[in-house]
Amino acid sequence: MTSELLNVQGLETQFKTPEGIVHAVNGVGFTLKEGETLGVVGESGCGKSVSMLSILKLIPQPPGKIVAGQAMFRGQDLLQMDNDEIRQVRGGQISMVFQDPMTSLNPVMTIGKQMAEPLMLHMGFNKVQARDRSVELLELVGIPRAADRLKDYPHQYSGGMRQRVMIAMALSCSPQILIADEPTTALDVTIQAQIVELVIRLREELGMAIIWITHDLGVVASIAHRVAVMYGGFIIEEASVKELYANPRHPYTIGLIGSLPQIQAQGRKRLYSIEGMPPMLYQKPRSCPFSPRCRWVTERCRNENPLLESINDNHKVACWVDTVTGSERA
Amino acid sequence: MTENEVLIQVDDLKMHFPIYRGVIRRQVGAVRAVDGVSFKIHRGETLGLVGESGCGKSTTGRTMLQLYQPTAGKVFYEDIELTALKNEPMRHMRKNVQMIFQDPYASLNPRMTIRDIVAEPLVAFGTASGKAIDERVRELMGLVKLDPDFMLRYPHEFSGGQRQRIGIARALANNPSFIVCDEPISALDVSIQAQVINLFEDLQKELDLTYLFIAHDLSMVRHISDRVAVMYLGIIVELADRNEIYKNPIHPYTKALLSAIPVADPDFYETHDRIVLEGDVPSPANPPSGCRFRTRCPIAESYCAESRPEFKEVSPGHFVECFKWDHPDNKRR
Amino acid sequence: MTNYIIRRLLLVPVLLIGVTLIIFGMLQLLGPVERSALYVTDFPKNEKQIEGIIKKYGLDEPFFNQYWRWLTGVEDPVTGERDGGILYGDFGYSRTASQEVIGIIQNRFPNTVDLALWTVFPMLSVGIWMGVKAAVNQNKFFDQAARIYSIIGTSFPTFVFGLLLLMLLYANNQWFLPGKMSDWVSQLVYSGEFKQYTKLLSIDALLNLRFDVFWDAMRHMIMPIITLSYISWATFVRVTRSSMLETLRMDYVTTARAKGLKENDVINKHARPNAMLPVVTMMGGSIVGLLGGVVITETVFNYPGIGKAAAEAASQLDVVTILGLAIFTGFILIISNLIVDILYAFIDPRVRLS
Amino acid sequence: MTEMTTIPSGDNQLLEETKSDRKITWLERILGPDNYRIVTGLFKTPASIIGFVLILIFILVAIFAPVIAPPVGSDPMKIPRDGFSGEPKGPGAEWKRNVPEIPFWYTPLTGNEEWVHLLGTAQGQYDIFYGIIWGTRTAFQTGIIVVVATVLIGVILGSIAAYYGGWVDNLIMRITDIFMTLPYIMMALIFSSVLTPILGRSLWPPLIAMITFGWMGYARIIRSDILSIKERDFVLAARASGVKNGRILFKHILPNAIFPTLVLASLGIGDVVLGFAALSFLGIGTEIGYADWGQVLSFARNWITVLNRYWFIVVYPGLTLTFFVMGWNLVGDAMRDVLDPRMRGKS
Repeated sequence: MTSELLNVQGLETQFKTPEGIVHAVNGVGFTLKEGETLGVVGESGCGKSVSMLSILKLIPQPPGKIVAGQAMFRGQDLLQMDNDEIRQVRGGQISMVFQDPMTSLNPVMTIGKQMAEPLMLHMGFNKVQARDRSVELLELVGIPRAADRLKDYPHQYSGGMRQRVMIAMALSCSPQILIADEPTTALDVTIQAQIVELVIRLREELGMAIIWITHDLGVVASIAHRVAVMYGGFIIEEASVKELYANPRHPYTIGLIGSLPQIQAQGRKRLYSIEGMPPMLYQKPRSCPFSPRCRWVTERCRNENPLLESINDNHKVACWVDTVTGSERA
Repeated sequence: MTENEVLIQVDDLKMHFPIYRGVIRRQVGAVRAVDGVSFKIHRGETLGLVGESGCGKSTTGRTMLQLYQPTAGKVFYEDIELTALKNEPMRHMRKNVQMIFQDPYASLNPRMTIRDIVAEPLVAFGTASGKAIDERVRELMGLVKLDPDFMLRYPHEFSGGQRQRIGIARALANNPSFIVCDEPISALDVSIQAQVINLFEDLQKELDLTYLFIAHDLSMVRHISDRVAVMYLGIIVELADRNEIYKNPIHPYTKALLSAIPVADPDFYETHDRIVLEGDVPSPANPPSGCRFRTRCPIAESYCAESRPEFKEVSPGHFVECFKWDHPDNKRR
Repeated sequence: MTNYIIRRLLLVPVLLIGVTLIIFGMLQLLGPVERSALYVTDFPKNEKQIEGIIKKYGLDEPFFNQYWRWLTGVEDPVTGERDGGILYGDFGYSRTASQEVIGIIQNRFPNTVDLALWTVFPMLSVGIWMGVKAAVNQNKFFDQAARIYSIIGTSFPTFVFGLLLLMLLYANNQWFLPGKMSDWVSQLVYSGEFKQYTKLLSIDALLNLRFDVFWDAMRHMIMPIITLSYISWATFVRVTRSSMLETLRMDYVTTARAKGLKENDVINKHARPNAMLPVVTMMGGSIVGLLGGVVITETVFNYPGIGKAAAEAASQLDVVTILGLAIFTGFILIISNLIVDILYAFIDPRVRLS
Repeated sequence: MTEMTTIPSGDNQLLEETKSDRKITWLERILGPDNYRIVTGLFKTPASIIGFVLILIFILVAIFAPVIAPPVGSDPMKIPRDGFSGEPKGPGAEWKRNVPEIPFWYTPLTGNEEWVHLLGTAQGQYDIFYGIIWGTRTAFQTGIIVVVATVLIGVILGSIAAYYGGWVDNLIMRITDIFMTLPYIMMALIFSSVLTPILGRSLWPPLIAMITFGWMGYARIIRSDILSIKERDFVLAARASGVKNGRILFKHILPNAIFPTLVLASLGIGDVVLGFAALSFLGIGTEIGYADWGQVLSFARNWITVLNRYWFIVVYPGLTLTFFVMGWNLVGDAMRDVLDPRMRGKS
């Protein structure tokens, strides 16, 4: 876990809607090291999926538009690449798994054909080689009778199985980065556990770096090395997983963790709750986007947006207030 | 209010939805969504009902309120048998038994104002009329912590969490004593879930409510419930006090389910191994013979396929449906 | 899928009975006297004779008796000859054309098929091509042009369009002609030296290697083909475009892009096959529209097909002929809808494998 | 979670703000969000605005027909004819017999003291200008009658099918399928030719025929909308609240289901007028000389070899009909975009 694989700086993405321009991502920056798993956590509409899709230029343009930023991957800026160049990266060096396994496979194409596509495209396999490799991959992700099942269509697979296929397909060209966009949200708890265990196992075997997008703080705790918390199109806190859960510093993170029921707790303790609701991003926030809901809020929070700053080696937070002491940061 | 007074009793409730197949749409079978569940709910308590999608938990709630015509079984409210009531008497019972729905976007009529939505149960029974309706609506909106001045607005002007509050206000209109909460928080964002859960708890204390709380999130259910029932493929496999079921789960499915819940604590995963169940849930149209769980059970034996185990009280208040509940195999894990 | 096909096949008799009931029901609005014309070649003026026919064929009997008789005809007790009975191909006698209705169908239907063949294939390929291209270039010039075309296309009445074509391409300079064939061709066709393999003039001309005949056939058909096509294109463009737009928003299209596929492959291999599914279901409807459309188009261009026969019979209130033609058209449509539905089942694996 | 102790207290007492500060207009309140989006969507594109303008012009022409073309004789719907000669006369030809009184706009606009055949005459000396102006009334009359009747039949049958389900639904939908199998124009043609000997030549045979074969689309739409609304949670919620069945149908299901049907129906007028004109073109329907666009156009059928000379019989009524239909289609196209299922639910 040494060298830096991906470095994203100042990413901004907007969407044009009938109601106005939605500023979905407003300056996101992070780095990803080799073999590392970064968890990206946030509620719906916080910009977590959009920022990761933007990196591969997969957001529909229009209505979406990447306004600013760079994403350095192996010395090249992904956002500056033309269509042909970015296509070489997609599915080859960086691949993705999506949220809903029921809709992310083509219903009128066999699993075998869909799996063969990236192999023939990026690895230069012929049909027979692609088929053999597909069987191996399906076996790797734990699909029984893999050779027979290549002829099947997606609707003949269960939800959990389809997500395994998606993972097998994403890993087929030995990518350096796997971006998983809420891959377990649509699945049941026991199936979710299967998928998480599978990804942990594959990570150890194949050594790729992972960006795992989710709204579930529990899933992230079990899989991530480092966690970035997003709110209102910004990363508002970033820390190693242990540090974050033991020592949350941003008022939003504190609230989010506090609002979860403690499964080990005795007796019934009232849940901590964050009042109000997430902002509608029709303007780019000029103040701290969390300030209307924050209990530590100061005058400064309402006028200036804090930047993500390090408070120790593995912890960054974007807040004007030191939530430990309750006083404003210098 | 006595602690042990039974408010709701469900006896061997079954709900089978017919499947029509073939050339002439003959009935070829049934989805056994609920296939014989029994439990009691005491006045003032919250019974949590958990399970994965398709296990029949929502169907159980809806069938209890006679929103579906049950295939078999009985449901009692106090000593009234709901399953025996005709349409009109059952409609009148709806003053006492109410429901809150999962999807706050789908459960409010988009063409009615909040006032009309909340007042609808009042109008249906003539509980209030004229000015009294407005007063009662204001009171209810205050109760769920919404600004009563918003009552002439339409549902789409509110957020998910607020809409869920409107749904709660509607359910409370006629002072019911029993409410089925059908996954009321699973469509909400994490930070909003806690707001709604706290509201449920406050209302229960204030209004002496009894809840059946249906959810797939075992940690939230444990937080709000007094007792928890775990469903799998149309049956209740285990039912116990909430601390008991967490500390001392007996059924292999409960164990796996508990172990599969993601815990927001990275240290937890250094000390705990997950029990990962193999395979998928079988189709409720064609459930396995004998024990429903045997196809995925790590300790299943051949005899598990032969007959269905008894739903047995293994210690006071702790019910389990498993042949091997005190078998050494089960204890080891 | 067997189940699906069997169910679909079982619908055929239901549709057949329904269609014949509707048409027979319309016939019943007329009095027995008018209906007696169904059974005789020379419509009698003698009242006694009419009464005899009404008695003989039970034209004043209850509805279902008559319906049954209409379907199966009456067997003459003496000669054993069957009179009437649409199930036996006897659609009655056409007063205005002075021949059996089945004869009209035999003469005219090949002409309509000839026209339809040359319309359907351009209609499908061009319409679908335009729709896909419009969706891929959403809101760009091609898309805007296609949408404007589709609005104008669906607004321009076929007969107005047809008359304008006649004005520009025929009345002005005789480039293209109304009717079916020139005199010299008709002499040739009926001379016996021209072999009628299919009875479709354009195809037979090609099979006989008579390209001059083929050119003559085309000169007569080109205006009706354009007229029938422009409106079908308009509908096909709209349906294909909106189906394609919907498909392009699907998750599996994003998946395909995330795999690194070329945009062309994303569209042609992933999006288009899925977008075609609703278009196939629409094909059944467009065949119905085509057969309805020929009534007007054939009339405008004086093209001797089955549609013109229907229009002529209708304007002279020749009910027998027109109902015969309606029944025949109904049969054709039921069969073609059946084919389209089965085709759909083969295309969509979710239906095929269930 | 050691820092939890420093959280300032304060609990669920706050009242939340509404979702956004966007102003909700009265129209949106009345129509509800979905329908409001449909209505406003209609006025957003230039195409649909052109459509509305076209429709408005035709409405004005229909209303002010007596001012634009003062009636001659007792029945204004009969096109005045200037003699009986077969040969059509071109635009601007002198008007000799049955000269109508001159309307106030005529002389100032044309500088002419005498009425002429503004757009020429058709065979039999029927004045084309009169046919077009008064034909606008025929168009609206037929359009409205057929649309109202087909919608009524469709909505009644579709609702019954959706509400009762089971064999009732099956029966009604199979009947719909059967009617759908038959080509519309051909069947309307056939049925009106059967009705003509019974009812005589008038508007009614084609109207009844078009109603008989025109209701199926509405029945299908309203049925599927009701079925999808019926499954929505708020209907179940109303039942769980103890609301009676009748109120559920009329307060919850129908208001949410019927709007798309009504909107589409109002735009069906264009298609109906097109169909009616086609029937008159084929010689079915009103008596010769009735003010009706299809009727005027049908005169052209006898002159196809010399249409280059008598172009005005085709061009004027043809373009009028085209613009009329296009007006409704432009609005309808915008409507289809707004009603498109993939747009639904997005606010």
